[in-house]
Amino acid sequence: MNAWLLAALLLLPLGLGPCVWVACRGSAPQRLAGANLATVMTTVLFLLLAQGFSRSSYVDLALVLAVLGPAGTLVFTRLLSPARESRTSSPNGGNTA
Amino acid sequence: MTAAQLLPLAVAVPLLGAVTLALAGRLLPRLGCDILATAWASADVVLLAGLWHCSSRGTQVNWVGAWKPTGGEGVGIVLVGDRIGIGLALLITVLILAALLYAWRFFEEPPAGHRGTFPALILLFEAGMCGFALTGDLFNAFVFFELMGAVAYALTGYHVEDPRPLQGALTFGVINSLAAYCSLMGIALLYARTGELGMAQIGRHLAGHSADALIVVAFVLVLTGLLVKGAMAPFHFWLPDAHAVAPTPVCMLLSGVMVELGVYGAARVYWTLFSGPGGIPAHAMRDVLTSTGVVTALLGAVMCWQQRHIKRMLAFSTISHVGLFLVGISLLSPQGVTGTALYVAGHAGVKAALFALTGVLLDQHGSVDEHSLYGRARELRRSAGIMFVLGALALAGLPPFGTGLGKALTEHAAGEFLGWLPAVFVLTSAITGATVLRTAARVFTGAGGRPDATAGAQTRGDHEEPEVRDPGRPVPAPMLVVPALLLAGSLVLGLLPGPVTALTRAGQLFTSRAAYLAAVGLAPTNQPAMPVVTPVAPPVVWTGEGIALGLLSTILAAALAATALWGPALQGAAAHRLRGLAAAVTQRLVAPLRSLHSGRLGDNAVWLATGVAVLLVAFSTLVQP
Amino acid sequence: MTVRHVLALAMLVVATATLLLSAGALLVLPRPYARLHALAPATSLGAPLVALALALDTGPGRGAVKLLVIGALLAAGGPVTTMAIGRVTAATDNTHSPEDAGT
Amino acid sequence: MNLLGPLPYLVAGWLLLVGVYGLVTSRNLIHAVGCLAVAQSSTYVLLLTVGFRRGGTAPVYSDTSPRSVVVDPVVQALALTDVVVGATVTALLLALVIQLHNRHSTIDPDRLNALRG
Amino acid sequence: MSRTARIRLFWGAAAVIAALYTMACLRLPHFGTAVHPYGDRAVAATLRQRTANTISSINFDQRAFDTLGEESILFGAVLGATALLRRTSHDHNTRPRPVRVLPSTRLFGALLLPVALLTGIYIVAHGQLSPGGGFQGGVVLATALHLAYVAADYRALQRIRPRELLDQADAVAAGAFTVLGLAGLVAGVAYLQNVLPLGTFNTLSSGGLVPVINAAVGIEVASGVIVVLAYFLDQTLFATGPAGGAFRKKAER
Amino acid sequence: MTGVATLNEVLALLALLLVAAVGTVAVLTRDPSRQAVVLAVLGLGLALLFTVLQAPDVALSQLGVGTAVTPLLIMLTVRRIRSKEHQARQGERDERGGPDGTGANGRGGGS
Repeated sequence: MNAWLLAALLLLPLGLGPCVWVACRGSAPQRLAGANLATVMTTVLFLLLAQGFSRSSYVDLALVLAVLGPAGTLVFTRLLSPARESRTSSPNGGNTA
Repeated sequence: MTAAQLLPLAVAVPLLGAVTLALAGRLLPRLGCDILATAWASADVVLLAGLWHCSSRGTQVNWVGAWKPTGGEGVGIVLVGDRIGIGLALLITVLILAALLYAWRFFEEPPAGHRGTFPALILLFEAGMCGFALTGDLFNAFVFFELMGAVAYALTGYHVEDPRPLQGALTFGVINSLAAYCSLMGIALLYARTGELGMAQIGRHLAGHSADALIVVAFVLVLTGLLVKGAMAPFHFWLPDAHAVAPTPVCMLLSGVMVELGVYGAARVYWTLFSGPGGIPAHAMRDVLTSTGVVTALLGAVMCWQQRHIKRMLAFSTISHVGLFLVGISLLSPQGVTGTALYVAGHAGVKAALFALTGVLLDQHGSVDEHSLYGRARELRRSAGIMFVLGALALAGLPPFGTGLGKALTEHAAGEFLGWLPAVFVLTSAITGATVLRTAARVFTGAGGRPDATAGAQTRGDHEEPEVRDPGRPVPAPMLVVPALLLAGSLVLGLLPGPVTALTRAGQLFTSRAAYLAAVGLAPTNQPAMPVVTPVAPPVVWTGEGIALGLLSTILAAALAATALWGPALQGAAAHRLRGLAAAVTQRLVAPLRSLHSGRLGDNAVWLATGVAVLLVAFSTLVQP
Repeated sequence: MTVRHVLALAMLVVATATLLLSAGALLVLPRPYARLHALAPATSLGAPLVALALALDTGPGRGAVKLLVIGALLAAGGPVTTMAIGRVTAATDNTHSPEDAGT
Repeated sequence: MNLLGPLPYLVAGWLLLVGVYGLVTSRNLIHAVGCLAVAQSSTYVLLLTVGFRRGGTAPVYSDTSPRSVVVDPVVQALALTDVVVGATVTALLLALVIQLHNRHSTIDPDRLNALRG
Repeated sequence: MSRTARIRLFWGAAAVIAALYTMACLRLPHFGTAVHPYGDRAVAATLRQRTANTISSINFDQRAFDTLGEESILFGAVLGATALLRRTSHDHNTRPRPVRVLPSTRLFGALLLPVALLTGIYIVAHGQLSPGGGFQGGVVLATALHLAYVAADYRALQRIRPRELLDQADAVAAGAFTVLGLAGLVAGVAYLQNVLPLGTFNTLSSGGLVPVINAAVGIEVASGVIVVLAYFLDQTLFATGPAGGAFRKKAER
Repeated sequence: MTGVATLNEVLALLALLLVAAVGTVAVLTRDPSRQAVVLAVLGLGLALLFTVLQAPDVALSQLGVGTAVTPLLIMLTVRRIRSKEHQARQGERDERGGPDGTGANGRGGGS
């Protein structure tokens, strides 16, 4: 039997499932916590699948997600935060170049 | 270098043109961009005209990338240039050239530093349509379908100052994309069954199975995308919303040829994939699509009559005519195809000319509303007015216009299938012609009583954003020359015997599955590479019957228009009773029909689903496994 | 089966347990802000440990380096994203009614 | 042995219908564009499940023998094209939504009624 | 049509579609079938073309015409965004204000940016060998650049984003694909024929025309996505047009 | 090898169910910014499914498009529309929230 695939089999429903559940409930910022952990779980799953299928080239998927995942989350946090960049700026917005 | 090798250039030349325009847009002035775009479009016209000439020697086949199959099994994409396909591509390029010429100095405000954007998009549109017309691969057809779709959404919403084009473009985009995804589902199902993507290869593989639920579902799904593009009821709701609001040159292309490509695609897919054993039986295809076409034609005509927004009126007239084209195709006879091909070509010229003339009205008076323009365009009656009337008569099927000849030929073929079908042709072309005639009379001469400005359709055509903001200027020459040339082209099509002869043979080739399979190298080995198509009976250009029916629909159109103009003023008890009857019919039948055209995205989507369901039920009951 | 592989397997078991614990905590913890704490074990311990286990299993080479880079990225990204999410949660929950404090 | 039966294909159909349901009931054009993306994901799922081969692996031979059992690469190429198409259509439609809101100040499709009848 | 009527009609249609689609699915080959004639032929052709990644071979060689259409769609989307999100005289600009970003985010973004760029280039360059290729790598490259926006602010992104150049690069790369196709015609063979030497299997230079087209696609996708995102970012962060309401006549210039 | 093949199919089953569920939730989530998060998760699920179906190339582009570009575009659009609505001081839109039922439109709308 293949320990890596077994771990993936365990993590897909029991690890990713709760993250998806949280990502589907509550306000957008609250969902982000679930989505973020889902990204991490998926990265791990990609790694496990690559090893389980003995295809080292699948590791590229994990690499790309490890790069894109945090970037995506940060973009979300930036765009969900109360408007500060447009004209309706907060009082403490500076004006330096 | 053979002609077949040049087939991919029909796509590559406009693509290259789009790239150069996108690049040159920041360097060249407006005029330079216009000249460059016209040059590229002309190059493609010349190329396609050459290919059309060569296609008289037989179907041109090109395996892109030289991935020629061995033993009928290959991995590449094939381009098939038979006469219908190349002819359609030629029509596309000619209309593109016309639209680009018409649009010379048309837009006041190109995006800063991107002066070439509009012509570049038009050229991309051309590439998509030509690719769709020429490809012999199902997935490749989807790709070009999406290319023309995506570009068309952007072009429709080009006037970002006005919310209506944006709304129309959005509905257009969502519904057509959804339909395209339905088609792709169908393609995937066919791939699962046959393991092939080439149209001819799929058709050959289907012969090994019986027609079952899978075939029906796959066929309907593939057909959905094409019929939505072809605006068949009940898939037509997006069309008036999009065509009424797009910039005029884009309207010319959308109504002139893009919608017709949907019908062409449906015909191509049916004949190549499903007309053989294991496909969809001819009687099922004939019954379902003929009724769809008739319903669409009548509905389009009724809705057209109700409009006062001239562009929207022309859009409904397109729906009506496309319904007739579908009837012509679904007769499944070579004569039907020949007639329809000619009808499409003639209609493209006339409809593009009418849109172009509407653009002149918009340019001069800032309105496309029949009622508010009442009598205001008198000074244009010797130029635009005469052409508008000619266009209306051509739309009604007046001999010797190409539309008249196409209508006569299709009508004749339809009459051989069902005796009452020619009546539908006469009636719908009379109504659409009458509507345009009514408009022309009101707008250019102020005929009839002043229409009640508050009555009529919910969509008015005044308060349009003028496309060029220069109120005092005279009509630019291209805006009158282009419609004149288009109308002349339509006239020539009906007068010369050449196109009919060419299309008669083309129709035979198009409906011959064996000829298509042989052309792409899938003929059984013991047969000659190109089966000899039985000699064609010398084409009869104009028959007495055709001329009579053409004149009948024209007279009917004139009578209807006159009734609309002067009927309300008639005195007498009979006239009074008739008016009451007309009002009752409008109230009971037409008003609910019009309220269905709500322009809402959700309604559009639900009609799409309903249409798919109806087609599924119809075909599954007719196809007995 | 060499010692290396056994070690890799052991790390895999520990990592999987950590990840599952994190996921469970995400479900169980009631308040949105507290939920963020559930992310820490997964990103800081679980995920890098999996990468390490795989690297160990693969043996030295370019593949292992790539795996370690992924592990490092995950470990670094975790706290940063958690803090950013925390800030957004705080900002939006303060400016609006605390209606969803109990979800 | 057939573990899953027609389930994978049915999931694709489900996604398409759910996406259409979203479009039918949508009250917000951005949401509608999202639903269109869901509907499109059905095509990816159908294409790739159709091309799956039991026990197969990806036909990418940088780290495996050219003799290994592989799944169908053609559908993957098609799905790849489809993904690109989906992204571009989404971008174009969202651009239209932005401009529509600029001019119309609503993005409720049922309140856009400039085009009727 | 009322909302209730609409939804009822949908349920009716959906029931019919679902029933017939299910019947169709039962007639399909079962999931995981071993019969894939076209796939098998494509794999054989790929090995003959000495391209390790079959999907890249299909996309850029065997069915390159599809990809030509696909890249044209992308090009069209860029042009479409240029046209649709153009600045009209309605819009007046405001300057975006700098944003305070968490120091950890700033540091992480600065560190991740080069890694992401490298990853993107790696994915593009190995397109014909390992999973990935021009499209995937291009998207990673485009996203990588936007880390600058996340980590610092929009001005930082503007500084490192040569927008005019990218706009042209997009067009040039789209044109390059078309022209590479013409190379076959000029050489006297078919359009888009793979005329370059095929090289050694499983090396960076293998596959003839495949890596070249792949690189062109990578450039086009990366620059195209950046340009489209730039138009969206401009709309979001800069332009404040009319506050809505009925559309207005354009003011005289 | 049959063990791996069976495991592979079980994984495919799980991923398919995940995708179907998340896709449904994405449609039922009416608030666009919440939907964007769900769509990002749907992208992840699809990428996972594609990997299990042995299509790493498609999974890679799905990661790029589904988890990065599409949610970013949607969020930019949402942000644009919110800032305009904030400007116009229009609190008239009465959208209902997702399956959780909380109206959510004003959230994050302004400072």
